Parts: sequence; C-alpha cells; structure tokens
Amino acid sequence: MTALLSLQHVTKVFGGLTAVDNVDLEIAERSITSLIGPNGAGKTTLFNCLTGLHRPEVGEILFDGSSLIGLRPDEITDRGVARTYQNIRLFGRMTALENVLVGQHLRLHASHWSAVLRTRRQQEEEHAARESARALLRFVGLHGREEVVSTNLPYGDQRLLEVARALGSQPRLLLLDEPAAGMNPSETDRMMELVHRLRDEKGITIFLIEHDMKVVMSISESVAVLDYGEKIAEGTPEEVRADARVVEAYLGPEVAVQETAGPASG
Amino acid sequence: MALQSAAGSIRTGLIGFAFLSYLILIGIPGRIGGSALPVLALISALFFWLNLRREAAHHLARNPEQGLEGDEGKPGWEIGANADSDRSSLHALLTARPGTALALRGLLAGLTTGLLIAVVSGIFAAAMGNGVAIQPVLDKIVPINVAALIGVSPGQIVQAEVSFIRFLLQILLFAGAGTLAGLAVSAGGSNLTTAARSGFLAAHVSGPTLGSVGRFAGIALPFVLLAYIAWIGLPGVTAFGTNEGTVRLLLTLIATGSGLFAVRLSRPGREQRIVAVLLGLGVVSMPFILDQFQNSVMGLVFIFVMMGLGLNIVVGYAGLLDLGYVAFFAIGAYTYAFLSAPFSSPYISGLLILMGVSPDSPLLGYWMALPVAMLTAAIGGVLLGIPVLRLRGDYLAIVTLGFGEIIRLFMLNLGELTNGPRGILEISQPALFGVSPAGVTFGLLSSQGWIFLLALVSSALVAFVAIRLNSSRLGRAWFAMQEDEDVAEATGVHLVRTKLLAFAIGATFAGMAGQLYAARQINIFPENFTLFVSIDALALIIVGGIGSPAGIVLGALALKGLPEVLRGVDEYRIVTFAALLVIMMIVRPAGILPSARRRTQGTDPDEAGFDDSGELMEGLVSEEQVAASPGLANGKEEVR
Amino acid sequence: MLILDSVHTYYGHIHALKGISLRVNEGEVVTLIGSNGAGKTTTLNTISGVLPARAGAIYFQDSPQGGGSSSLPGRENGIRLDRMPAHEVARLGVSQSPEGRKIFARLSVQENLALGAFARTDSDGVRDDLERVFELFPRLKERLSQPGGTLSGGEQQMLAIGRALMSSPRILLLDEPSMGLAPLLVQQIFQIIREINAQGTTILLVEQNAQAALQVADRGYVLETGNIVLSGAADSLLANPQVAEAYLGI
Amino acid sequence: MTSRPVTARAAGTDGRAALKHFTRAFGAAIVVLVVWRVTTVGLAEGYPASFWISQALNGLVLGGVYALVALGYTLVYGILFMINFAHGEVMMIGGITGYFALQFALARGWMEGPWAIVVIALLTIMVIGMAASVLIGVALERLAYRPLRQAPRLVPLISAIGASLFLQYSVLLIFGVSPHSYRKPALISGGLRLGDVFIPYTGAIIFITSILLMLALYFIIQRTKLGRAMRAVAEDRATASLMGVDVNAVIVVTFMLGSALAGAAGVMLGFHNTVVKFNSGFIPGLKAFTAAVLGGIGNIPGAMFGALILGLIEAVGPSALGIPTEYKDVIAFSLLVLILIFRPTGLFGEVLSEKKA
Repeated sequence: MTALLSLQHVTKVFGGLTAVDNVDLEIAERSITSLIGPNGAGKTTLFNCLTGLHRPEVGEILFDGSSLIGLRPDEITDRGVARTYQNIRLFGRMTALENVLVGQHLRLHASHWSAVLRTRRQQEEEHAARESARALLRFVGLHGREEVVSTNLPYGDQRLLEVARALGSQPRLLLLDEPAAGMNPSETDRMMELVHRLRDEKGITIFLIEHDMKVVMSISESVAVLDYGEKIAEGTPEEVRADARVVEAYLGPEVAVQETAGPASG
Repeated sequence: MALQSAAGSIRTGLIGFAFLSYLILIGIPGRIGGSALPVLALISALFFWLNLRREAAHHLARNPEQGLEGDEGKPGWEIGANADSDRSSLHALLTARPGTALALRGLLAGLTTGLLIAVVSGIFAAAMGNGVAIQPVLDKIVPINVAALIGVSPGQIVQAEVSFIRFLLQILLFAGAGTLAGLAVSAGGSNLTTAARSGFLAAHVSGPTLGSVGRFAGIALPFVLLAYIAWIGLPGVTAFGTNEGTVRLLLTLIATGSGLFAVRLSRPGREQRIVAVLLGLGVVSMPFILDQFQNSVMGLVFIFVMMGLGLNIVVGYAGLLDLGYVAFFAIGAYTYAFLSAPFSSPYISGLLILMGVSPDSPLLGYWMALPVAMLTAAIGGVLLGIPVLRLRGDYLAIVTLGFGEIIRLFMLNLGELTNGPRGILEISQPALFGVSPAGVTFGLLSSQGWIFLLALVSSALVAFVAIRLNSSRLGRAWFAMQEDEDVAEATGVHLVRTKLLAFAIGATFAGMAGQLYAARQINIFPENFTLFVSIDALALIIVGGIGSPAGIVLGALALKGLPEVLRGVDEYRIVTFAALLVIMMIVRPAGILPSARRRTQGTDPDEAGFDDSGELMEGLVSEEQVAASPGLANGKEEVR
Repeated sequence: MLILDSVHTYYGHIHALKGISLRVNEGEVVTLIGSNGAGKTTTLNTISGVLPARAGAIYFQDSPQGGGSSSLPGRENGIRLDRMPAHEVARLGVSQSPEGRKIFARLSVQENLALGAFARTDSDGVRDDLERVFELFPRLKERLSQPGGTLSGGEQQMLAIGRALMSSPRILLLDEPSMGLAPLLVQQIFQIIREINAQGTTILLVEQNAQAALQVADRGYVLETGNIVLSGAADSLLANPQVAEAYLGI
Repeated sequence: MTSRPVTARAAGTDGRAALKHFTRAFGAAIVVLVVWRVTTVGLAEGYPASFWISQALNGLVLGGVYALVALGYTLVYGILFMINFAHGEVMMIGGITGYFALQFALARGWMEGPWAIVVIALLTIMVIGMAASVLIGVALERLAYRPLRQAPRLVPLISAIGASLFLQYSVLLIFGVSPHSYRKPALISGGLRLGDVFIPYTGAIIFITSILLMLALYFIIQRTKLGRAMRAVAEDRATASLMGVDVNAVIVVTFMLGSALAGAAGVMLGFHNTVVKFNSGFIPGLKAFTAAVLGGIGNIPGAMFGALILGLIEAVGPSALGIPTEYKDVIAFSLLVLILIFRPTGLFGEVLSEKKA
C-alpha cells in the first residue's frame, strides 16, 4: 500500500513554544491510524496543520503526492481531507440535513443566478444533494433525525452528525478528533463500528486522535504517540503499549498492565 | 410574602412616579392642559397593568405549584432571611384570592405614586405662589407642567393656591388607576391575552379565512391600541383632529402590518395563499388610492424595505455587522443624481463624455441609470469588503461605520465633484414609455404614487432574489459562516468569495434603493446620508425580526412609517421612537416576526457571548422571556 | 450536610432534572455518575445557584453540631440554597470546581487562587490555606506569576481544585476533574481527591470515569436522563451488574 | 467549548497570501502618499516649530478627554462584550449637569473668590457632573442592558442606540436646543507662555486631571480586590460567581467607574469647547469609541494610548497633510480603517478581543 498522507519534518511554533516538533509520519491508504499522547502534546495542532488552519514553519505535508502547505482550508477540503472536532462544532441552528448540505458545498456547482431563477439543472442538483445528504445521515445512523436542529440532538448523535457533515465533501482522508470523547461504552461501540464501516464500505482512510485506550487498541492498525510535540513512538498497538517511553509519558503503569482498562478519561 | 409584595408595590409606585416625573419634565402636561391629570393617571394605569402582569406571570413561572396548594404543603422549615412563617390571615386571604391581592397591590402602588406627585406638585405650586424663582431653564417648563397637573393655566400661576382637596384628588386618581390595573390583570387570568382569545373564538365560529382574520385581529389589537395611544396621548390637543390624512396614513400602516400578521398566522396552504393574495392586491392598489403625502410616506417605507432586505443579507444571513450601509445608499443616489440632474462637475461631464453621453443634453433616464447605479454600489461593496475581510464582530462594525462617515464627509467637502452641502438639485423623475409623471398626475397615479409603486415592485423583486438566494447553497454557506467561520471554511466554504458576495449583493440593493430615493427627493444633500440612515436600516431589520423578509416590511412600517404619522409633534417623535426601540428589544428581542430559524436565537449561548456557561443560563433566559413578553408571545402560542 | 429534596431544573423548556433527591453527609465522598446529558453537571450547577431550581428544595447545614434548634432532625435546621444567587451560595462554603476547569486564563495563578478566597476576610486563614494548596500541588507554587491560560491541562485542573479549596469550603463540588486528562494524570488527580477528603473536606464528585470515581467514593448515585435510578454504597454499585454494563464498559 | 465561538484566527490567515499582499501594497501606497504629502505640502508651508508644538499639545488635551470616554467603552466592552453606544450621552449629561452647577456657583460669586474657593468649587462641579453621569450610567445598565444579558449581540446594540437617542432628545426637550455656554472663571482663563508656545491653563489642567484619573482607574483594576473581581467577571461570569463574586454588583460598579470618567470628561470638555448641548456627546463619543477600538477594545492601556494617538493625529494631521481642517474626521476614521486592516484587533489588541470579537 502506498502512503496517502506523508508528513516530513513538520514543525509548528507558537510564540516560542514548539507545539509540533519535527514530526515525520506516513499514513497508508485505507488504513486506520491513531494518534495518542498526553494533553497538550500537540495532537490537535497537528490536525490543524493538516487542515490548513495553521501553517507549519518547517516541513512538508504531502497528500496523494502533492503538497498541502499554503493551501486554504477549503482548498484542502477540496483535495479530499475532511475532519471533525474535539469539542463538537456543528452549525448549531441548522438542521442535521442542512449541516450535511453545507458539507457538500464544494461538490455543488450550480451558479447563484440559476438559484435565483430556479433553473431545472439547479433544482436537480439540489434534489440530488438532499438525497445524498439523507443517505449519509442514514449511513451514520441518524435516519429520521434530518429535520432536527443540531443543538437539540443528543450528544452522541451530534458526534455522528459531525462525521456525516465531513463525509459530505466526499473525503479520501478523514481526521477524527477524539470521536468517542464523552460517550458511554455503548455509544463508543457504535462509533467504533462506524469507523470500521467508513473504511470498509467507503474506502476512506482514517486518522484519529483518541484518549480512550480501549478504542485505540482495538481499532487501530497503527498508532503514533506524541509527547511535547515530538513523536516518541510509532507502530502496531501492541508495540506501542510495550514501549517504555510511552508508558512513562502517557499511560502510566496501571493501564499498561490491565490490557483493556476501564474507560479512560472522558 | 405579604411584606415582600408590599415592598414590590411600593417599588412599582416609585418607578411610576419617576416615569411620570419624566413626562412632566419633557413637557407633556403643559401640552395637554387641564386634562393632564386624568391622562397621566390613565398612562400610569397602563404602566401598573404592565408591571403587575409581568410580576404575576413571573411569580407563576417560579412557583408553578402555587395557586394550587399554596405553600401549605410544606412545613415552615426555613430559618433566617427566607422566613415565610408569618401565616397571618391576611396572607392566607391573599394567596387564596390572587385577584384581590393584585388589586390591593395596584392600590398601594397607585397610592405611592399619587402621594409623591401630590407632594412634589404641592411644593412647586407653593413655591410659585410665594414667587420663588426656580433655576433658569427649568422654570420655563416645569412650573407650567406642574400647574397643568393641578388644573391651573399658565396665566393663573401667580394665584395658584395650594388646595388640600386637589392633593387628595391627585392621590385618589392614581390610587384608582392602580386598583383598576390590578383588577384588569386579575380579570385577564394568567395569560391575559383576552384579545387573542376572542380571535381564537372567531376561528372556531367562522370559516378558515374569517378565522385567520379574527386571529390576526387578536394579535394586532394591542398594536392598534398602542398606535392609538401614541397618536391620541402624545400629540395632545394640538394634533388632535387637525389632519385627516394622518389618520388615514396610520390606518394604512396598521392595515398593511396586520395583513402581514394575518398571512403569517393563517394555516399554511390554501388559506395562507388566499390571505397573501388579498394582502398583495390591497397593497398594490394603495398607490392609486392614497394622496400625495401618504404615498410619499409609503414610498419611503418601501425604499427602506429594500434597504432592509439588502442589509439583511449582510447582517442577517452572513452575520457581518455593517454600520456603514448608508454609504451604498448614498453611492446609488449620487450616481443617479450625476446622471440625471442638470448639475455638472467637470469630472463627471468628462466621465460622461468618455462613456459616450453628451453632458448637456442630459442625461440618462431612470432605467438606463439603474444598472449603472447598481454596479457602482456593488463595486463600492467589494471595495469595502476586501479590506475588512479579516475583521470580526465589533471591529467590523466600527470600520464600516467609519467608511460610511468617510463617504459622507467626502460628499460634503468635495465641492467640485458633488456640489458639497448645496447638494444636487432637480433630479429627473422616472418615466415609463417616455412619459414622465413629474408634477402631473400619471393616469390615476400621483407622482409620489408612482414612486411608491416603483418601490413596491422593486422591493418585491429584491425580496424574491433574497429569498431564493437564501434557500440555495449560497444561503447555506452564509449561514454556516455566521455560525462558525473556521468550521465553515474547513467544510469547504470559500470565505473570501462568500463574504464579498454578501457585501456586493447587499450593496447592490442599497444602490437601487438610493437611486429611487434620489428620484423621490428630487433634491439630495449630504445630510440625507448620515449614520442615522444606517442605524434606521439596522433597527428596522432587528425590530422586524432579523432574517425574515415579512418582518423587515413590518419593521419598516413601524420605524419609518409611524414616525411620519407623529410628525405633528416632532420633538416627541424621536423620544417615543427611541423609548419604543429599547422596550421592543427587552420585550421581544427576536423581533416582531422572526424567521423560523432565528426563533431560537434568544437562548443561543454563543450569541450571548457567554461560552458554554451560557447554556447554564438558558433556563433563566427563557423564563424571563416568558415573564416579560406580553400578549403577543403567549397569544400566538395559544392560537396555534 | 447537603440535602436535595425532589429538585426540578429546566433549560428553557427542557426538563433537565426531574425530581432529584440526594444527601451528602459530613465527611463523605459522594459521587454522581451517569452518561453524558444525564444531568450531573446540571445537578451541581443547581446546588451552587448557577441554575435556578424550578421546584423542590436544597438544604445546606453549616455546622456539624447542628446549632440553633437542634431538636429537629436533618434538614429542618438547614439553610435553603435554592433561590439564593450563586455568589451567596459560594460564601456559605459550598465551593464548586466547574467542568472544563474554567481557569481565568489571563489572571496569574496567584490571582486565580486569590479569587478563590474572594469572600473571605480572615487573612491568616487564607495564608494557611494557600500553604495547604501548595502542599497538595507543589507545581502551582513554581508557576505563581504565570497567567493561568499558559498552564497545561493537568496543571489547570490542579489550579481549579486549588482555587476551590481556597474558599475553605465546607463542601467541595468537583465536576469532571479527570476530563481530558491523560491516564497518568487521572490517577494523580484521584489520589489528591482522597487526600483532600482525608483532610476533612466533604466532597460531591461528578465523574464520567465511573470506575475511578466509585473507587474513591463512599457512596454513589446513578443518574439517567434527569432521574436518580440507583444509589447505594460505592462498593455495591461497583459490584452491580447493571452499572458495570452501562458505565464501566465491562 | 471555549473555542466554539468565533475564534479569531491568528494563524488562519496563512492561506490568504494574495489578500495579504494586496493589503500590504495598499498600505504601503498610503504610507508613501502620506509621506509625500507631508514633505511636499505640510512641511513646505514653513510653519514655525512652535506652531507644531501647540498643535500637538492641543491634540494631547483632546486625546486626554477622549481617553476618559474611551475607557468607559472599553471597560463595559471588556465585561459585557457590548458597545455601550449611549456612553457619549452619559458624558453629555455630565457636561450639562456641570453647566448648571457652574451657573449656580457663578450666581453665588464663588468663581471670583479666593483661589482656594474657586478650586474647591471647580472640583465640586466636576464631582457633581460625575455623579449625574454615574446615575444615568447605572440607570442605563439596569433598564436598557441588564434585561438583555443573554440576548444575541445585536439586540443590546439596538437597545443602546435607542437609549442614546432617548437621552439626547430628552435633554433637548428638557433643556432646549440652544447651547449652554460654560464661562471660565478668571483664575483658569489665562495661559502659560513658553517662548512662542502658548499653553492655556484649561488645557494643562484637563490633561493632568485626565492622566490622574486614568492612573487611579489603572490602580483600581490592577491592584485592588475589586479590580481582580472585575477582571474575573470579564473572563467568565459564571465561574466568577462560583468564587463568591457578585457579578451584578461588579457590572454595576464597572458602569459606575466608566460613567464617572465620562462625567469628568463631559465637564472638562465643556470648559474646553465652552459650550454643551443635547448632541454634544455624540461626535466625541464616536471618536472615543474609535480610540478604544484603535487601542484594541477591552484593553485598558490600549484605550488610553489609542485616544492620545487619535487626538494628536487629529490636531496635527490636517496641517501636516495640507488639507482643510474639515477633513480631520476623515483622517480619524481613515486612520482607524487603516490600522484595523493591518492589525485586526487594534494596536494593543489581545486574546480577549480575539476570543470574543
């Protein structure tokens, strides 16, 4: 398998603090990779660099062979990278369906004039967009919730809706920032199953940040560990769990011993 | 409990006194003359009514179980400040009979007010009777007012004798007003939307169309009442009965506004369509029926509807707070003026020659000039948009405000280009098929009726475009951007393009409005384009209900139309308008006719600038809203 | 010491707490567990007065000796906390360390701690408490003049707890102290909670991490959609198969 | 959650290189234009140095007054994130009240008395003006703003605009249209002559008083318990209340402080401009707000420096650029637009405004 995403020497500095320090990383097409590490290790900052919210001072980010550096966030989304957020950031006053429709924004091309005149082509496109948005909501398990205003959705559903919105842009790489945060075990299981289906049925490459070690260990094919912005370990879940540096910096002896410890922090 | 409520009534009385003192200070009793006292008592009754009702509703919201079982269900276990233990027979009586309690509270509040008014006016009258001069400016207004309050004309001031009977009369009048208010509140029950209830009844008795009319009457009645009070109460004797045209204008405004309500409240589908068509026919026939003055007011109203619709795209849809919107209005107006008025500056004539237009045989007609004005305004919109792309919130507001002022100052000071403060005169009137209606009657249409008709058609067109755009992917992108700019961008919205489109489209509409405004005014001056135009436009979309075109029409009727009705009492016009603006925001912050989407806005934690703790406050907010919003909100829910 | 008697709370029209009754005794650690949106944080916010209780009553008993008319048992001689504004509740010695830490990011660590003691006038006591906080969290002493916002997540949590302790609370309400922390830090935080309790502070703990919470607590309540569905000693809850399935992820 | 509201992006502009280049080129062009204008026209006029110095001093005086008003905007914004649009009117009320107090003092002949009495009288006049402003400011907060705490941002803005108009036209109805003129007592009507530069006493007094008041405010905010509570409330109201801080009381105190400064400014502006009337708060209010934004709204030292800079540029600008003084408002607003284009959060803008703006 070829690497879909490849990071070389990526470094991001915030006023003297090196948030991401010379990180190299390769993510294979159709793989599921987890990024773990203590709070403030630079995980979300790395995601922000990938999606164009931050521009790394040093380094190269290649997606499918071409550089993402210097592109605007919407251009990066256009290339096929979509994401969700650690603290859910839906368009709160829009319905679930509208959220997904915004996700599809890039894939719609009817001109604004045609929207005013309601040309047949524009109508057809809108219709198709709504249909596929419904299909996406069904896919993540939000069937029947299309017209619910997103702030009124239960917490777990909001996380699912974020995934559906990200899918709207037809991504090849999906970045999930703590998808299971704040979920109870059964919701977490649902999310893990969804992640698998995304990869298996839609062929999307998954790159996720997660604190829940149970999720990380059971879902990922490879794991990368960040600490103080540096990558301190990388490998299969088993390798990482056995890594002395990881245990010291992050897991603590207890977790490493109990194989699948109880839910870690929410 | 009894003690607390007594303190509350006295507080109500004190506020009532402060309020009436204000009216005395700004000179209302002097205007009304001898009848001032009963009128003030009536006003204070209205005030007590509002206050008592709010408190009653608030009380109910806090203790839903009360009224059913009182506090009896629980033993008195509190200690300290919250001691409820004095269960006197009076207290028992009051909790058992909320109506009596309210009336008593009204009485107490009225007594407080009356006593204070009596004491103060007594002091003034006594001072005047003894020939004591009161400080400079104040001595002109206040004594006359106070004298009017106790039924003495200005000429009689010197002999004003301070009679005990008059004091007593004052106190009794206000006490009666308070009691009346208390009784009225209790009679109306907890919801107190008797008017809306009669509408509900009508809906059941008659067919659907009549029903919606009934419902709209129920909703609109408070407004009619308010307008009536504003009209009767404020202008006083001087304006009363002077101008029949004003009354008709008022009725026109109310009819249009309540028609909108009727559309909104009728059942979706056939009923709504019928009401909408009826309303449309009614409005389109107006230019042919109304006289010159009424038409000119309605024309102005609909020019501001266009402004509102344009600004709504920028503020309501895209969430960009623009306080310099007048700039585009001015650009549209001046562009048309340059193209159609005899005034010529060397720069402009040069430009016209370049464009292939002969500068001395003027001039581009209205229709030829329209695209030019729109394009110029749109370019202005983009030129403003580019530098402010990175700014957010209040920074954006102040920069746009600065931009608007800069444009105005340029118009004022660039004499060679714009004729400075002398303005541009004799702007030609729009013609149709080569016939210009200026001055003469154009068929059935007066010249102002023609402008009104044009404004009507243009605003319909603008509303159509705005609504269509808003329901397209562009509208979704705008709204997403308003909700969370970063996420919108990461979701694929091209921020620069989307923002600039909002600015440009908004500016284009303002340009259209500006051109029609110039045609309406015939002569324009820089002072037509002050910051207040921007504020008016912003206020009308917010008062009407941001994001909702119907609300914008309603807002324009209320904010641009009603003040014209009050023109007879110019000084009071702005004060009333300003006070209403504040009250409106407190009572109904989402506007009169909010769009469905924004109805949740009042409780949106982000909007409140409160982070997530805003969520915590949510309960508080809606509770207060329930308590504070009078008839309208409750009534609406009830009839639905 | 703290009694909730069928408390109802609303967010707008949403009925968030549907008659919560619970009791915290002097010297205990009591935990509230439940999934997201069950009403745990709402319960704490209702106690501390940030949210108003629409119905029901909250009693707080200031002194363990039950001064005043001590002939009456339990809640009768308590103070009603509902209908009291948040700042007055705080002044009674009910101190909350809110969810998400809520450090004053632009105020220094020292100022954050000083704010914790805002309502206090006994400067000697404040000084002693400051020493106590530094003993518990030596890291904070090193960063005294640093703005709170520049601390790491774990340090911020320490500061939040330290700040709550500075009011010399009778009862400490901890809201999700382990949220968003790495496993290693979570263990530390729970260690400290034990220590604080051992020093004599009553604790009401809200946690997502049910296992860890039940391990430190004496008793626990399980919340589900605004109702208490289960309560009992922490050990018995840990052993309860329903709890295990729903919240412990076993 | 904190990052959920629109977070201004410090680094998010990265992807917009083209736009950045455009604005930079635009800014450079303006700077070149200004420099060219100043060297070829302004300096070529050959005004003496004393002219520039007295212009600058004049600017500082004006800036001092703006600063006092700007602080009110910034304080309120810092805590409530709302533009108190009626703040200019709060200042005007101070000025009007000061006028009546002055009339009273003049009528009693206190202004011709020994200097100690004049000074005491002047101070009393200022305190009375401040008291009136405080009264109005607190009333505003209670009636027009407090009910709207949780409403969307635009709503209190409209309410504030309504309140502003209401105050203006109430004053018009009560006190009439005509301006009321301040008569300076003889003691302070003279001036100091240093070479060619003339410094009027009033100017000097106004500047020094402004600086003293600002220092007092800074001390309150940074060094006292109250100030700490204010800063805590500014950051997070709910959490501050958990610390035992009475949030409503703190907000009222904030309005009181801001209004007191505005009242002082109103009285001093009355002496400076010699007249007050119903709308004399509007333009200075707008300028002060501009100054607050210039310095980064919510930032207290920022407001002070922003105001001084604005005052200076407004005083010196027209002569330096060789254009009529009618354009001084254009200069003020253009400066604002320019600075915000290049520093979107103002000269001293910081996280606070980024977080909330």
